[in-house]
This record gives sequence, structure tokens and C-alpha cells, in this order.
Amino acid sequence: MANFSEPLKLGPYEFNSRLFVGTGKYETFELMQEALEASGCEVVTVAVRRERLYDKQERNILDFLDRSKYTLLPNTAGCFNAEDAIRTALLGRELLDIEWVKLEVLADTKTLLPDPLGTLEATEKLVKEGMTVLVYTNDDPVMAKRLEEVGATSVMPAAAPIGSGQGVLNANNIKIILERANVPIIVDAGVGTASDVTVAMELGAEGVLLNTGIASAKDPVRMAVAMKHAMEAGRLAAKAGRIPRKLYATASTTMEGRINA
Amino acid sequence: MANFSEPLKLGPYEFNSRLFVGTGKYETFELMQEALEASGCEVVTVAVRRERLYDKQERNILDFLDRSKYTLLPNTAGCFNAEDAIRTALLGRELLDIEWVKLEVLADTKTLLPDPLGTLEATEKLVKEGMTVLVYTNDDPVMAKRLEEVGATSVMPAAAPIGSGQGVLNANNIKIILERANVPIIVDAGVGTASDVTVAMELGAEGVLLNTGIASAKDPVRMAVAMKHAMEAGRLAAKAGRIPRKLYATASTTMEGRINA
Amino acid sequence: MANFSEPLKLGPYEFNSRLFVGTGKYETFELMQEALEASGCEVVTVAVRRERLYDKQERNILDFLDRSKYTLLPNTAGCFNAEDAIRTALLGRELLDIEWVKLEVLADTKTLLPDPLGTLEATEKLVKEGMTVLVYTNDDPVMAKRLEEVGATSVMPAAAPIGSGQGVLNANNIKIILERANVPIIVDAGVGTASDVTVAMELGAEGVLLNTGIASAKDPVRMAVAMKHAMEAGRLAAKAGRIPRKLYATASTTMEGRINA
Amino acid sequence: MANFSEPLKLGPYEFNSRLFVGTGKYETFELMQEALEASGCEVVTVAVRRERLYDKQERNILDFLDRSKYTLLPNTAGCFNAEDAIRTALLGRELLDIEWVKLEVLADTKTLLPDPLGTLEATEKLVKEGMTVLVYTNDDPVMAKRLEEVGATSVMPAAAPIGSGQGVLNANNIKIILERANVPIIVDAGVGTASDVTVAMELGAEGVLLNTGIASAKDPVRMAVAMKHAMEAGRLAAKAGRIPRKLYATASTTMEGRINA
Amino acid sequence: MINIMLNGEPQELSEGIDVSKLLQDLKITVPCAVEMNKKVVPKALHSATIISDGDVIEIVTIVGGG
Amino acid sequence: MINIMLNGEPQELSEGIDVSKLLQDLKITVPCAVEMNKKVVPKALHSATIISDGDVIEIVTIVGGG
Amino acid sequence: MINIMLNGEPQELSEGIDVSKLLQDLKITVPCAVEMNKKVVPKALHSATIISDGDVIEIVTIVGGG
Amino acid sequence: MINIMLNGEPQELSEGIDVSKLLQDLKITVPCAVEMNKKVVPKALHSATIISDGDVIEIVTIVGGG
Repeated sequence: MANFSEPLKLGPYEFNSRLFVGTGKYETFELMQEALEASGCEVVTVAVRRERLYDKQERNILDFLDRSKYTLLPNTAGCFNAEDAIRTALLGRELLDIEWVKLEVLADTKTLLPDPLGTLEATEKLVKEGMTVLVYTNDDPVMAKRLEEVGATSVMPAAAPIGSGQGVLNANNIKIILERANVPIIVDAGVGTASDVTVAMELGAEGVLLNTGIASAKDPVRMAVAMKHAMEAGRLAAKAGRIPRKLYATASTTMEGRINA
Repeated sequence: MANFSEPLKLGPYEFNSRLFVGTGKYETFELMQEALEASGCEVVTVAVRRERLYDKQERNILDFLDRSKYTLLPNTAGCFNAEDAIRTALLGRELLDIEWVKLEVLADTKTLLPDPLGTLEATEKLVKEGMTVLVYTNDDPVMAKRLEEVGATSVMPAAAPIGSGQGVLNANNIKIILERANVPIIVDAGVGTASDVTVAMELGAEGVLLNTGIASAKDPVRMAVAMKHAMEAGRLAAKAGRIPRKLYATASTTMEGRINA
Repeated sequence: MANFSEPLKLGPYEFNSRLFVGTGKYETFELMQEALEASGCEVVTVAVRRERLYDKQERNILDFLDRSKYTLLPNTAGCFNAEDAIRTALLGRELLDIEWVKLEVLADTKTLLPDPLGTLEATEKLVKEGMTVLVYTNDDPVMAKRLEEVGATSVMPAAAPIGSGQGVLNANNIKIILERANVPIIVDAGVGTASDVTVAMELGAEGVLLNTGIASAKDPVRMAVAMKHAMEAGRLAAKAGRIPRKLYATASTTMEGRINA
Repeated sequence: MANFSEPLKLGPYEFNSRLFVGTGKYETFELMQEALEASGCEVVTVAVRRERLYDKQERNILDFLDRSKYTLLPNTAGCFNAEDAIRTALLGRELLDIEWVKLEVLADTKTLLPDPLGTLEATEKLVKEGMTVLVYTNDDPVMAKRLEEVGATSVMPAAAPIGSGQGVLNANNIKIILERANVPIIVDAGVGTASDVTVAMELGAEGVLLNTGIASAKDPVRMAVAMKHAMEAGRLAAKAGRIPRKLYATASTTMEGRINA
Repeated sequence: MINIMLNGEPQELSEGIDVSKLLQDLKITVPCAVEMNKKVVPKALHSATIISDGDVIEIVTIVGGG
Repeated sequence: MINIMLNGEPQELSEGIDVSKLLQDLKITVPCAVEMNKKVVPKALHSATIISDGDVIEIVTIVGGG
Repeated sequence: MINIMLNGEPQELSEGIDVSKLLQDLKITVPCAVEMNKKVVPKALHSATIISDGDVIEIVTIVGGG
Repeated sequence: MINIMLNGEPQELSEGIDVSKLLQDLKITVPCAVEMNKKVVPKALHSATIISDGDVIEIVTIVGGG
């Protein structure tokens, strides 16, 4: 059968899976491991946090992430200004010996919406530091373009607020972003269920990043498989050229030759 | 890995694939064959028409449908009253030596919307003839229930008008139908792209039947693979228990341990 | 200023207001009276019920409805088959000495969705009785056409289930109904707020009937005024010829003559 | 009848109408005049442009705007950086001897989407100049808050791109903006028809500004009346407390006392 | 005495009573319509319509409804 | 000769021909089903079913459809 | 003579002309505002503001806009 | 003894300790990265980097995140 795969290039990397999966909120590391495996993802996002110096946890997440299988993508989750995000990005690079980051500069703890100004500043500086920056942003086409202009390797507009599970709220904005982008657009945040991934890919996105949608589903492993299929479905449908929408009716069976016709 | 499959029972039949694919509108029989193969479907719908007695086509569609692989489901497409639909159903049974039918009684050639009264009448009579009736209907929960009551094995509400490519137009109605159904609900007609299948399945449908969405896509084989994945995605997501929708934000990364926190 | 009004003709009647308002669910008759007044409606629907023979209510609703101001439209709410609906319609006619009815034949007490078969049967018989029948139905274009064909003076498709407050759920169906109708289409049931009325009218409906949306609002009188304006807004906008929808941007100000241009 | 009006305060001004109407794109000044009159608006936006020094137009728009009736609101339409916008705002103040401005700093001529950074910078500087700034922005809740923080008197998020006629594309964002705002939120840009105004007001906006929706309608005067009513409808409905949305059915007529019950 | 059904309830009635008399006895003052054995009895015929044993009578009025 | 309707068209036929013979004469090789006067003629009865004057016959096959 | 930029176009002007005079010479009767070298020149200062060589002047008025 | 800030908490430390020694003393075995006064201290320089009074040190590791 025809081979429809087309790898996604991001800076020095190339991936066959276009699903990027986070590692937060799983009940156990084992469940996380099983869900990541089920999702078929090749890129896994992780966060950088202070080591608990005296109340050490027994187990470290890195023991549960096979780096021969997954490319780890450190993020700057929880940073509320450019400086913290830059420091966190550089610590992530040092820690994982990897030159890229999923940059988040958030505006406040309540909505977790991205701060456009801090995001732009941090992107510019990290690019100058030589890093491959995948940058989380709102769905504003103007900021998306600015982030591309200052050197982001991928712009990652939110489908909806982090953890909101609402899917693509403004397809119009995503379409405008895609129409004008010269870098891969990866839809990030707000995915609630499988069809949200399919819809994002059908719009023309190059990938989708999600975490809560899988990790907080009742059955994360099953949802991970769903997301994997949803990604394939959306990517293929986007390339297959869908039929147009009409008010009604085109017969799928010929009208000729009916008995009594 | 966990096995999430759950076969769909329809009268005497049992299927692993929940995608039902039509055979109309393909440019060539070979393309049809390839698309059916790619879709992973196990049930294939076909229509019954007068043999062209003197201007014979060289090739018959049945030579391109491997009956050891596909269960053929004759339909009554193009029938505009109960009598014609019943006659067509019985001819289909005779022809294919198979006891079931996808019943369509349409109201007019322009919209191809189903005629509720003729549909109900034909369902009742065909059930009495001992046939397994899968019946195409509009998305009215009342008619869906009536069709179940007169013995339909499966009720098949339209997502949208045949060939309209609009996907599920009224999720509210589909939800009410599903809430009250005691027979499998298979969404039929109106599917335009992969996410339409996923959405229908996430609502809780037991299957989806489509034709134009694949056959009239620019690349039917690629769209067939998309639909196959979309079906898996939707079915699994429906069972996996999605996260709730919120106005905004639940962090997927802990706020504790941030530098400068 | 231009006069944009265009009366609505329904059988022997002619109305300037296109808002039809029900009288159920108000906390007091006085509140009902005030809300009806505020809505500017000229047609008021009422129901027919057994007189409580021994536990009489002090007050009768008719004392609160000025018939020199409002045309009363008896309905058959609560009837679950054609026979009861016909009897109720004829009792309403006798009671109010008025030759019309808002016909409802419902399928069950839980969903209150209309029963297409009983509705069609009752419409046909009441038309033969010489009545002006305004008939409540689902949003199926096929049944709408059938009801017109058997003589309904107005077909009243549901925006959404009675009392659901969801507004027009399937604009596609309403559009098809309107495209093919030769009688006035009045959207009935499911209106939750003012914009639902405006949207229905913008689609091209000739009127809207509602009850719960006003009666169960926190402030029914204020909502009644809102509905009155919403009706005007929708009717006028439908006739004014709206601008087309675009992905983006047409400047509303000329680009010429900017400083620094 | 109850008086539901509640004036809108904006800096030193107070208005009874919450509809702000632009003056661009009308075929004639007379038509503009008639449409403004019909809309009931009290605030009219105008633009600042170079005087054509040698090819003078016979007629000036100011001769068609009765300043005893309308408060003119100069805008900075067509400015693509903060400096130009500030200069234009100050020229508008000088010209009209009025201390306020509708600030627009756009990103590019193709999409006419606002530039968040330039917008923020210009807002801050104009506020320091002592001006009352009503600032056009995208629907990002973070930027809306920043603009409030630097002193905007009103924040004006776009429903959709200027001239796109799509209505509120992301109700989620508008809701978050409203939930957190301490200044009046006026929805600006993207209004296509009357229901768009009603929907924006039902979400809780304090006003709506539009131009193309009226000026480019087939019948601008009729659409202006529609918009006036749509504004009333939306404002009243927002305050009246709408009924909740349900999957189905609450009877608006009692089930008791039916014949045959 | 005769037995009838009145608004869904069994009821005893003297013989020979007409519809007008029944309404009077029931002290019904609100506008109402009367159905006997599933046929409307027009107001003009109330006095002329004698109620018989086994008759099923409905007396209805107007209530609020949507 | 007899006159029948065959797939909607008037047709002349020799007398005494059965359904099997008709299909053979028409050189129909694809799978088909036959209806006579709105009743299906099962395959097993093709040879035993003689076509009479005025009969309305439909011969159908399978085509693509959704 | 001096050279200035006026509404984006190069322009020759006699020396010593003030803003009021310029507007008069241009026969501008509609309401307008004047900017010189990116600063607004308030109406009250039009007569007192002499135009010099190299000045960049904008004269703006109101047009329709949204 | 010197006083430093370690992961946001004040801490006493012997003089002359380098970053390697600190990590050893803290018995940190998981992969970590170290920042001193807002600059990353690359692993290769841990032994060569002596901690001074007033230094602000962050020791971070990887946790789950989206």
C-alpha cells in the first residue's frame, strides 16, 4: 500500500510521529510510560524543577523515559517572565544535554495564558543563545508571525487555554496563522479529546502537543491510542483533499436503472 | 498492550471494523478496491439496478469485491416509496443470497432526505419478511425510536444530508437518540472528512457508514486510511473518558519547585 | 424614516408583530400580563385543560388577556396522539370561538418531541374541519413539506427541543425548509435568549413562537422587551442584506492620505 | 413600563446608546447621515487623513455630522506603528478639540489585525498625554488586562478580523476578558449582522463598535435599525437572566388536566 | 340516577339533566367548552342536550400554555 | 409472440419461454435477480417459470452505491 | 525661497511665512490640524509659527472611518 | 563558614567547597543541573567552581510536565 508518511523536521531533528506528549499529571510513572508507548509519540515534554534536597523522592522520572526511544523536550512551564524562562531553558539544556526547548512564558497562575511580550523577548534571546525554540503562544496571527521573525523553529498556538479541553476555539485564527507561516505550526494546549487533534491537523497544522487530554482521561492508555489514531486521521485527511460542504445532497448512487424509474 | 477491540453485532453478523463503506462514485473499480482495502472495512454497501440488457458493461462490480473478505450490504438507494424499496430489498436478497438490507426510502431527488413515513412502512414489512434491516433515517429521535420498535436491527440517523459533507449537524439529536436506543446506532450520510467520523463515534455511535467522503476525495485511498484511523480514534476516545471542558486552565505541570518561586 | 414593517398573513389574520408568545409557567397572571405587553406580541398561545370542578381556582387566565389586543391561539399541548389533539383543537375552537389552532402532537412526556405521524394525521383532519392549522414539527424538511401539502397554514419547525433553550440547533435544516416553503415558516420551541430569535429571523423565518425563554427568565419582563427587539433586529437584518463572511479584513477606512504613508 | 436603561460611562462622557458606529465606506454622505440617525448611536468614529491640498473635495464629512447630536471619536485607522498612531491621535484631538481616541495600531495591511506591542506602547503614551483611550485589540485576555493596567479607559477586543463579518469567533476569550475586566469592554470589529451584536452583548460586553456591517449592507439604513434593536435585545437579555441550556424538554404547559390523561 | 364519566371521574347524576343544567349545578362561571362522547357540544345546544347513562363528558377551560 | 415489459421497455417474445431461457437469450452472465409482476422469481424457479403475455419483468444486478 | 515637505510632497515656499498664512494661501476652509516636524501646532499658535527651510508639515482633516 | 541561598533557602556551608563537593554532600544521585548567581555552571566546571559567601545556587532536576 502507498506510504503516506512524511517526517516532520524541527531544527536538527526529524520525527515520524507528529504527536508531542507531556509527562505531567499521571498517577504513576508506570502509567505514564504505558501511555507514552501507546501514543506512538517520539517527542516527550518534561519540566525543570528544583531538586528536593532533603525530602528526596525515591524515583526519578528520567528512569522511566527511554532516551533511545524518545527525544526529551524540556519546557519552561511555570515561568511568568522572560528571565525565569530563559534561565529554566538553559538549565534544561545543561541537564539533558539537548539544544532545544518548548518555551512558555505565562501571564498568570489562574488562566495560564501566555504572556505575548515575555514570550517574544525570551524567544529572541534563546535563539541568540543558539537554541532551537518551539514557542507556545496564543492564537494571534500577529504574534505568531513575530515569533517566527525572531527565529522560532516552531510556533505553537494554543487551541484553547491549557487544560481547558475545548479543542480549537478559533479555527479562523489558526487558518490565518497557517496561511502565512514559514515554520511548522504545532497546535499546543486545550486538546480535550481525539477529534480535537484530528480537527487541528485537518486545518493544516504540522503537529499537536498535548498532556492533560491523555493524562487526566479516565483511561489514559486507551486515550493515548485514540490520540495516535486521531493524529494519523487528521494528517491524512488534510492531505487527501476533502469534499466540499453543501447545503444538501449529491447522490452517492446513480439514479439510472432504478426499477420503476 | 491492552486489547480494546469489541466486535459490533448486527443480527447474525459480527464485525471488528465499525466503518461501513459504500461503492458508489469511484472513478474505476480498481480505485474502489484499493480504497476499500485501505479503509479496513468489513461491510461494503452496494446498490441494485436494472441490468443494461443490450449495452452491456464489460465488467461487473462483483468481480472486484472479494466476498470472503467483505460482507456485502445491498441498499435501496434511489427508492422513493416503500413499495419500490421493499421490491429492491428483496431483489438484493435474491441476488446476493444475503438476508439483510440497508433500507433507504427517500423523499425527493433534490435533497435525497429520507421519507419518514415510507421508511417506517418499509421497515415494518421487511422485518416481517424476516430480513435484518439497517435503516437510514433523519436525526429525529422520535422516528429513530419508532424504527427500533418495528424491528430495525440498526437505526442509521443522518449526520447531514447525503453527500453534503457537513458532519454531525445536530449533536443534540444524536445524543438523545443514543440515550434511548436499544439497538446499535450507526451514523450514516453527510460525513465529509475524518474528524466527522471521530466526532460521531465520540458521541457514542456504534459505527459510521460513508461513501462520498472517501470516493470523492481528491485522493480516495489516503482518505480511506484517514477514515480508518478516525474510526479507531473516535471509538477509543468515547470509551476512554475524556476530560471535562472548562473556561480555562489547569496546569499540566506542578507549580511547586519553580526557580524563583 | 423609512417604514420597514410588513404584516404577516396567517389565514384570515394579519399581524404586525411576528413574535408569538405563550402563557405557561409565569409566577402570576399579573407578571404574564406585563411580559406579554412588554413583548409587543399580538398573538398569545393558550392551552385547553379540564376545568377543576370542585377545587376551583379563584382566577381565570382569560380575565388577564385582553382579547381586543391579543388574538388568542389555542394549542394542543400535552396531546400524545392525533385523536386527542383533534378533540383538544375542536374544544379550543368552541371555547374561544376562533377557527385556528397551534397543533402539537407529542411523542412522549420526557423529550416532548413532536410525533411526525400523529402530527401529519391531525393536521390533515383539522384542515378538513376547516381550521387554520399552525403546526409544530421537528426540523425535518420532508415533514415540513408534507404538512404544507396537507394544508397547514404555517409550519412551525422546532429550533431545539421544547424548553431546552438551545436556539437553532440545525440551521442547515431550517434553510432547506425555508428554501422550499410556500407557507410562512414560524420557528417554534427551544429559544433560550434574544439572539436565538434574531438568528432564526436572519435565516429567513417569518416569525418565532416562544414561551419558556421569557416566562422562566430571571426577569421575564425585561426578557420580553429583549425578545421584541431581537425580533425586529432579525427581521430587518434578514431584509437588509448582510455583508459576506471572510477569513479576514477589509479596511473600513481608506488607506490613502495617512501621514507617513 | 420599567425603565431598563443604564448609561455607559467612558471617561468624561456618558451615553445612552451603546452602539458605536463608524463613518467609512458609505456611498454618499447623505446615506451615512441617514444610517447614523437610524442606528440611534451617540458616538461616531471618524478618521484623520491628509487634506488633499490641490484636488479638494467639494464636501467635508464634518458638515454631515451634527456635533450637538453625536460625540465624534477620532480613530487612528491605518497606523502601523505606535509613533504614527500617537501623532494621528494628537492631530485628531487638535482637530476636533476632543480628548479621546479610538486607538488602532495595526500589524499589516492584509489582515488589519492589531499589533499587540505597538498598541500597548501607544496606549501608555497617550494615557500619559492625558487622553481618554479606547483601544482596539485582539481577543487575548492577557493583552486586554495589560491595556487596562496602562490606563485604557475602555478595552475593545475584536469579535473577528476587521471587515470579516464573522461575529464573535471565540466566546471563551471574550468571557475571560469580561470576567477580569475593571473597565468597560466594547466589542469592536468583525460584526456582520444583527445577531452578532446581540451575542456580544449577551456575553456581557458594555458596547459594540461597528462600521462595515452597516455601511456595506445592501440596505445600510435598514441594517442600522436592525443593529439598534440588536443592541437593545442583547443588553436587555444579558441583564434579564436567560434560562439554562438543556439536552431536552421542559414542558411550557402543565401536564395536568389533559383530556384522556 | 345515571352514571357518567365527568372529566375522567365517575359521577352520579339525576336523570334528564341537560348540559346547561350540569354547568349551572357545578357553578362553573369561567368560559368553558363541553365535549360529550368525544364530540364537542356547541354552546347553542347545551340546553337541548340531555345527558344519558354512560355518557363521557369533558368540561374544559383555558389555562396558560406555550 | 407475446408482449411483455422488460426493464421498463416493451418487448416481443416467443411464446412459452421460461426465465432461464430469457436470461440465456439475453446473454446475461453477471449475477442477477429476476422479478416478475413485482414478485421475485427465485433462481431455483427460473426454469419452471414460463413468461406470459403482459408480464412485467425486471432483471437487476449489482452496481456501486452508498 | 525655502524647501519644505508638505503632506509628503516637496514644496517651495517664500521665506517667513507662518502657518496661518500657509493655510490661507492653500485656501483651506475645512477644519484641519497642522503638524510641524512631528509635533502638533495648536491653532492658537498658527500665526506665531514661522515655517523654516526643511520643515516637515502635515495638514490633516477628518474623513470617514470605522 | 559562609552563607548562601540554596534552592530558595538560606544555608550555611564550609568555606572553599566546590559545586561537585556540594552535590556529593547533598547525596544527589539523580541527573541535575546547577545554576550559580543566575548563570548555569556546566558539568565540566563543577569541580573548578568554588562557592563563595552570598552565592545564590539552584539545583534542578527533571519532573513531569506538559
